[in-house]
Amino acid sequence: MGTLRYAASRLLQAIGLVLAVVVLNFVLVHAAPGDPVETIAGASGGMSPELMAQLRTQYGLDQSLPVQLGVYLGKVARGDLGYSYFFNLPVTAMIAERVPATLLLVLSSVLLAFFAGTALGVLSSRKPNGWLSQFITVLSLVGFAAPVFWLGIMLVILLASVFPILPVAGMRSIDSTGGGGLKDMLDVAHHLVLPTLTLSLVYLAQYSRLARSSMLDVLGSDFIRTARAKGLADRVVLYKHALRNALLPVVTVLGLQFGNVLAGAILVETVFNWPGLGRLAFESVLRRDYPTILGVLLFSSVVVVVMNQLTDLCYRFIDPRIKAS
Amino acid sequence: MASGNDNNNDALLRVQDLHVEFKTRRGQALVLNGVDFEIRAGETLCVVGESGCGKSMTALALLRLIPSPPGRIRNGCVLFQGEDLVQASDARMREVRGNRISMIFQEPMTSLNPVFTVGDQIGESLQLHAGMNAREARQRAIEMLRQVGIPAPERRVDEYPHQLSGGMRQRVMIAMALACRPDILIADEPTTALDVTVQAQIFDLLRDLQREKGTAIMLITHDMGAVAEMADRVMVMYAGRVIEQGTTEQVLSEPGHPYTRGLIDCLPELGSSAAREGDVREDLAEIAGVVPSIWELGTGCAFRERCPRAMERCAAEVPPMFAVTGEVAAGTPHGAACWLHAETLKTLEEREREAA
Amino acid sequence: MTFIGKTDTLLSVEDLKVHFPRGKSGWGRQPEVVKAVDGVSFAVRRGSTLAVVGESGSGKTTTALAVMRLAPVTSGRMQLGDTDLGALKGEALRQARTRMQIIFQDPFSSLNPRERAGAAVRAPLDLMRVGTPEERTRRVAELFEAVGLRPEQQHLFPHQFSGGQRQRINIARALATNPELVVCDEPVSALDIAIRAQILNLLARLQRELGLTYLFISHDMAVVEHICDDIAVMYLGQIVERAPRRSFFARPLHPYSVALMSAVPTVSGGRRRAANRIKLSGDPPSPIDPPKGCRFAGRCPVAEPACAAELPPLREVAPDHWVRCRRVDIVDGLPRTPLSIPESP
Amino acid sequence: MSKVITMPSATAASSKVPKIPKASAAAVRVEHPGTEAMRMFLRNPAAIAGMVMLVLMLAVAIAGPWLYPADPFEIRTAPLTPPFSEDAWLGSDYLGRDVLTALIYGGRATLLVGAVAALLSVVIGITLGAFAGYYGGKVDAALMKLTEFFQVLPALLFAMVVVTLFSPTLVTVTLAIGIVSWTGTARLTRAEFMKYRGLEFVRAERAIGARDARIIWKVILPNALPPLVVSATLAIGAAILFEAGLSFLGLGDPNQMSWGLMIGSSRQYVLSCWWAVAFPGAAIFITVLAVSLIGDGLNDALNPKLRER
Amino acid sequence: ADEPMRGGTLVIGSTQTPRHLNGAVQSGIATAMPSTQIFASPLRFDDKWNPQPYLAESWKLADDGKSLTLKLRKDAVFHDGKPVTSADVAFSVMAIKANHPFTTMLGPIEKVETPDAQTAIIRMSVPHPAIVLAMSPALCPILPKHIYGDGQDLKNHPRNTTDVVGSGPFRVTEFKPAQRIVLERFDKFFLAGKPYLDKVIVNVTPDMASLMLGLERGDIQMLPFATLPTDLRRMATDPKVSLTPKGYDGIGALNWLAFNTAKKPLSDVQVRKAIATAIDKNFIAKALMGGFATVSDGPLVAASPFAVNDLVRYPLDLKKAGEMLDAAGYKAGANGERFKLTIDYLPGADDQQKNVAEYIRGQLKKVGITVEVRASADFPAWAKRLASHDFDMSMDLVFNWGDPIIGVHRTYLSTNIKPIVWTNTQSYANPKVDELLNTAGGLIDATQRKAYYATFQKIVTDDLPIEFINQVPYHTIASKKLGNVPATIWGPLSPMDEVYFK
Ligand SMILES: Nc1ncnc2c1ncn2[C@@H]1O[C@H](COP(=O)(O)OP(=O)(O)OP(=O)(O)O)[C@@H](O)[C@H]1O
Ligand SMILES: Nc1ncnc2c1ncn2[C@@H]1O[C@H](COP(=O)(O)OP(=O)(O)OP(=O)(O)O)[C@@H](O)[C@H]1O
Ligand SMILES: [Mg+2]
Ligand SMILES: [Mg+2]
Ligand code: NI
Repeated sequence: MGTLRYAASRLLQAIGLVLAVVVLNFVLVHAAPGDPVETIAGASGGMSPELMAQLRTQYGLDQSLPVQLGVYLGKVARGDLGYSYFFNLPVTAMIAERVPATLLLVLSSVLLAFFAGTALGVLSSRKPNGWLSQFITVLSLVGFAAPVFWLGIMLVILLASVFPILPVAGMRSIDSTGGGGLKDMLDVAHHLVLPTLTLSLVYLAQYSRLARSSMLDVLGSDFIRTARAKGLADRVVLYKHALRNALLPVVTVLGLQFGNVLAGAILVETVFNWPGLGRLAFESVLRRDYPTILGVLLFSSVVVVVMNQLTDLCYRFIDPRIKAS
Repeated sequence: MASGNDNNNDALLRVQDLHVEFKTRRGQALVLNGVDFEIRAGETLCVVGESGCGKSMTALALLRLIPSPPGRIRNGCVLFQGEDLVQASDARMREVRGNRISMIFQEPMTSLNPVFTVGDQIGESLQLHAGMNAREARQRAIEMLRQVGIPAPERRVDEYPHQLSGGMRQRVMIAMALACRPDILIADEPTTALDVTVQAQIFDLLRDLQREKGTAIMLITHDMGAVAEMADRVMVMYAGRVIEQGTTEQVLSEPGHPYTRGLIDCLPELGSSAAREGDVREDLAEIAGVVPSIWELGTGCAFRERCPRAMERCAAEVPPMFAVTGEVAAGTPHGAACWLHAETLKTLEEREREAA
Repeated sequence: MTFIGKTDTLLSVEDLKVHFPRGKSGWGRQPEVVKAVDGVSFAVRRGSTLAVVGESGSGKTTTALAVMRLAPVTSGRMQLGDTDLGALKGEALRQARTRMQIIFQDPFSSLNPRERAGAAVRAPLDLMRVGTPEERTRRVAELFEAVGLRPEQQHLFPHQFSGGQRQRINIARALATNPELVVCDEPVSALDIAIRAQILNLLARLQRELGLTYLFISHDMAVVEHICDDIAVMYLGQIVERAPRRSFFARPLHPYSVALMSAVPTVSGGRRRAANRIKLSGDPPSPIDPPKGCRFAGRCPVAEPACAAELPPLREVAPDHWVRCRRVDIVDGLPRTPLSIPESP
Repeated sequence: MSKVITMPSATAASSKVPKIPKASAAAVRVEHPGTEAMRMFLRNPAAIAGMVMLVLMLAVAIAGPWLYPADPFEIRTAPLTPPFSEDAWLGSDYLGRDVLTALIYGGRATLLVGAVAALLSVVIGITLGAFAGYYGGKVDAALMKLTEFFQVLPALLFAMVVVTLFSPTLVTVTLAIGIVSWTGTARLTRAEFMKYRGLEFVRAERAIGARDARIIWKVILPNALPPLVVSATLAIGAAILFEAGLSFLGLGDPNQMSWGLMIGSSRQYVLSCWWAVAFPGAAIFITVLAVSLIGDGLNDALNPKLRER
Repeated sequence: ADEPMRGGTLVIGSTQTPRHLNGAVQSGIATAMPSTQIFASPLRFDDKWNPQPYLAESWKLADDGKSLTLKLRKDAVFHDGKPVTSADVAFSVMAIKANHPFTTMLGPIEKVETPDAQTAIIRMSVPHPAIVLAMSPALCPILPKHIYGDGQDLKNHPRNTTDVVGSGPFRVTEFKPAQRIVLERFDKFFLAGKPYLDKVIVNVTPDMASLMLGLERGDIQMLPFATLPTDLRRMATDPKVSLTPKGYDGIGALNWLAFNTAKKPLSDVQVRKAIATAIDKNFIAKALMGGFATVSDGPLVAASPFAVNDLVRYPLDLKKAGEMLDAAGYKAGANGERFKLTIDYLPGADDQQKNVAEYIRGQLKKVGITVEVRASADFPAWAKRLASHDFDMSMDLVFNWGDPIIGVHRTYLSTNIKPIVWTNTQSYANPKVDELLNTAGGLIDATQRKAYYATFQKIVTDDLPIEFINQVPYHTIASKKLGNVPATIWGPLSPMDEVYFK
């Protein structure tokens, strides 16, 4: 028994979950009114019915839905997400190209939110009525209430027109050749500042609040009293005994919310023209590029599932009680 | 280091006129209202009383662990070997905690940190107070676990609290509390959450350890049986005050306060059926009513509403501690805070016979 | 041994088993089963009190809940009067609830914090449509009086009562439909000593006056001795000893019962008693994977190798005195315990 | 209703009534927890501020069209009139539509979608969560799989797909938001129900013969409500933001003026008319802020732990 | 003026996302802009509709109009070094005929003869006057036969996106779909010394605002196809950039309101006329489009050689519109409403389409017609409605594409009523118009043709299957540092070999 078996069973469940997501989306996308071939025809400026029929055959759209689904699942199992109707490129390649940008944005935002948020929350829990606490309250209200895209636009206006110090669009300067040297990295980092700040604000607010209340909760528990009774210094009690316990809810939310962060990325990428998955998703939705939509949905679900598993792992690392069950 | 089990009268710890208040939305609540007592080296002092009477607060106040902001020690002093802990610096207080005076709590389930191994948690105090390194601390932790009767301590030392049963956790708590050989061990209802068979084990353990190390124990409980079994001296609390204290023998067999009397009488006693005729079941004696809330105390004796022998005077003035055996001073062998004694001090022996 | 059919028997339970599946089963793994109650039989005479004692986790509450049909019964037969409790379903079961009621341990969590005391006591009447609304109102007032509460207190919420008062409300609610059987699951363990006596007296009086039958669960031997007529001692999901009160308290037979009795601290016993106590080592084994033989064998001071090999049956060693221990002998027609409290009276 | 149970007489029982305790807590009149919570809430200035803001917003949205009948799509002034000018207080957008009018009318759609979608998500969430938490076992496992499924599904993306595929109208947008955002409430409800399911007063209800429906809706739900109310309040805020996000991406109902739509359609012109984006954004911000202030206040008021302080 | 200088990187901003880079199988400006840089064509045009040599040194349209002979230059090579020959031309022309959506463009071609490596003779079944214009860069990219002739489906040929090889002034070094296309100078380009630029980057972004920002900051130097009046107004005052409407004659983009003439009440021409009378095109052009757009009254853009001024016009007169509706039998009901209509619009071009649709809704309300603006979430949704003729009115944006045969006939021929967008989805049928168009399509003589088209224009504006609204105000915004900003009839859809940095 034990960890291996547990991991295997979790993996199977995760696969099942992703499979369900794929099937639902596939059915939904194909059951919806509207025909991808018409899109292609439209994008090419019109097309004869014969050509359209030919395209349908080519994309397998003339077959029954279950057959199409079967074919699709078969391909997915082989790591093939099909070809984009619009670009006629392998969806896998297109996603792969966009992933680094999105991961960069999302991870930097999440990490910033997590570390800064937790730190703020913990610090403020020492003085539950101090100014830091008040600040966090305000921050969390603003973070929750301001639409992320609006915040982004306002930042763009501010920084584009009023204080033009930070780039407001794209991931690299237009004439940059990429490449990955130090200069390129600095360039990307420079472009990353605004989107990351925007995207992380919501979560920063949330985590700091959560960390604070969870910290206060833990600080009121019996084992903290025990630690104090041992004569430990406040610092040790706070950072050694309380923090690890207080992190649990924060980590849980982190895992659960990863999907939301991805969604937020769609908006932020749109505002800041960040060449990531979110924009790809948005654009494929507008173009009814079904294979790409399905691919992105599949990919995001996989990411969320993986994140959840990682959270689970973290959880087991932080909380020994979990191993038992 | 305490000098052992000799019955010397020097107080190791003396508490004088301790007042603890809590700030609540309804105003200041005085949960300890002038508590005086002492703990002598090597003895076991039992504190009994109904729920909410301030037993835990008294214990926490000794270590200055009263949850604050809402609570604070308003006045009074806690003299530990002559040093007033109420005035001591935070750093000094940390030296005392877990080292000279340590404490174990009622809930073994929640009083251990779930994310550290028991070895770590025991070793922590050792590293802190005895200056041991991690390896030494671990060795010592294993030894402590063995001493408190945990089987296979080498294995258990690396386990987490949730892997242990309630009884074992309480033993771990005891091991942790005793690791630095404190002078005083405060045990706040250490067995309430445990089965009687396990409680018996814990009590045995405490007694054995006390015998070996001469640690003074302040045991909080509301089980009179436990008092009879464990205590050298007893202190009865009611609504934030000490209402009676004396040796176990004195308090249990000749209680000086009607409340103490009531507490003893309303206990169903084991072995009663042997004395009982047929199937006739006699009602137990009752103490009517409930403990008044802090807000309804008013003046006078807090017990007067429930007291079968209340007098006019009880409502007017708070009774001082009368020396049931004659002397009136702190640390008397047997004292009770009841006006009855003011009237009848001379005929005390008669009254006791009546009551019995 | 069968209790079914005995005329004065109100409740009889035979070979009751309650097994809880635990946790998620992995792929192709047998789900773990908590054998909370594993073959329990007893009977309660009409108008009497059967006390069930035992260590924490030994299955007392589960037994009580099973009898109340509030826990899933894995197997076994339960009969209330001439009704087969185990076979009841749906509406019939609901109706049968008028005949049996339960009082829980924790007076703080056993009342709905959002329901006024009066409404709580009235709820069973409303649910079972007993009498007319006016009659119900009157009945609630009577019940309040009977348990020693003032009628105007009907309008208060639970948090406005003390623990003892809440337990009185619980009792009033339990008595509302005039049940034959009242299951009391540690009704006084959460109460202060001073209040405990009040409630025990109340329960005794109600039994006397209304002819109630109690299944009384406790782990306080002194309380049990005070209140019960018969006693059953449970250990790890099984009854290890069952006897009339006098017989048991005069001479407990099972080593666990003896150890239990010796562990109870008493005011009169004091240190002397403590010094002579039988020391048990270790903790009870897990109900997930109970030992094959006598479940107490691992901690029993007088266990023999054979004890662990085979589960001893519950046998009648004296009239109505049943014990599940190989080592109890019968000498001169009297049972003799292998273990006794080494105390000279 | 089967057999009629006769009223037992309690007279026998009352023969020896013990002394009724006098010094009871009942003597101290403590109000109903609801009243107490209400008082707490009313004493919280932030919550009151939120309440005032929300009521104002609602009043404008409801009464606005009466007081100020106009077509928000109508071109009224020169395009890009800056704010604080005479014929357009808050300026006009790139078409010359009055921002203030759009703001007034847009609030209706935004608030309506927010409220209905939140209601939908809360109803779905509470129902599923309640069943999962109350029944446990297989029901729970199945429902939790479903919840997990919807949690894994990227909500915004999924809603985008749904809205595009089935044409963006207020109804589809509302449904889409409701469908993707119930999981949090469901989990919370489930946790609460699991907590209460094990409590003795729930067992007691079963013991006195209450049916499941009564226990779920009349006994547990009212008790579990405080955190759910808080989460429902927040759900309104979240739904408003969600709607705004969809509209911003151009996937809102184009025939229905909404704040998100204003931002989305004016976004291209933001460098020429910041006001057409800033004001609706601020309106969303204030509304959601109001809602979350109320949520915060409710949280403080309904949380017994905080109430003690 | 200045002598053109070599060097520099031109960044072009674009909101249009090309699917791939092969203009032979894909119409539309998104593909055409990069495609014309990559692929050379037989001919190119100046800003007066005059053909100019490009791959072909000379050309000759036979008098019967049934064959076009192209003489290719000898020194032209593809980016992979292989020479451009008549076989490539023949292959490309037939490939375009087979795959390009403009079926009328090369429809009459029967075959292409290649007597030698430099000569290609295009033979047609009927006289085809549009054939010369069809040799334009945007319409006739010459593909390397050795690459595309491998039998694979051209529409989905892998080389349409990766390693694209043509013979134009620039070659592809990077193609990131929906992000950017990087083109580098082709050193062996057949026009000596050209192109001047080292590099052209097409920066694709759906977000106009960020392109504008880039332009203001100088990150982007050229922004073709700009229409937003707000942007144009801002840029018009920016000293660093110049703004020109030139370069869009060939495309001939019209913004119009199409009626579904098969559906009541729009089948009644009086109703259509009444609606036209209720619409103020001047307001649209002046206010909605900031004065950057010009009003359009007929099916041909004003710049077209065949455009005439003698058209039926419908000046704004709300009262008259009401009377016309009364006369047509649509009296106002109790609430002032006569009937209800829907209006669709092409998504993604709000300034031309949605805004006008909303304006029309407002105007028609004034004459008692309640209009519901039906939004389509995306192009397919709209295309489906139009293709299935499930609409009352729709805004539409249609290009003339130079010759009427290519871009105009399709909208009016009754034979072209098809379930496809950008055909005669109005279901307009007038035998006279069919005849006029078919005849004009076979005439080589431009003057004769123009006469036929003149009659056609008059009839169509009288039958009013479509209410023409405005010419799309395409502008090229370019940095003042840029020389030779494309201004030919094909503007940005022609090779930028002459563009340079001052
Ligand atoms: N945080 C607090 N705020 C206000 N009053 C408090 C607080 N904590 C404790 N009290 C009050 O202090 C009094 C004494 O509490 P204490 O815990 O010492 O009682 P106890 O004798 O230990 O009771 P128990 O037997 O239940 O443990 C009680 O009346 C309680 O209501
Ligand atoms: N719903 C359940 N699911 C799984 N296990 C359960 C459940 N209810 C009880 N158990 C297990 O069954 C065993 C018996 O529990 P039960 O509550 O009956 O004991 P008890 O004798 O009443 O203990 P206590 O004295 O602590 O009240 C315990 O090990 C408990 O963990
Ligand atoms: Mg306490
Ligand atoms: Mg129990
Ligand atoms: Ni045995």
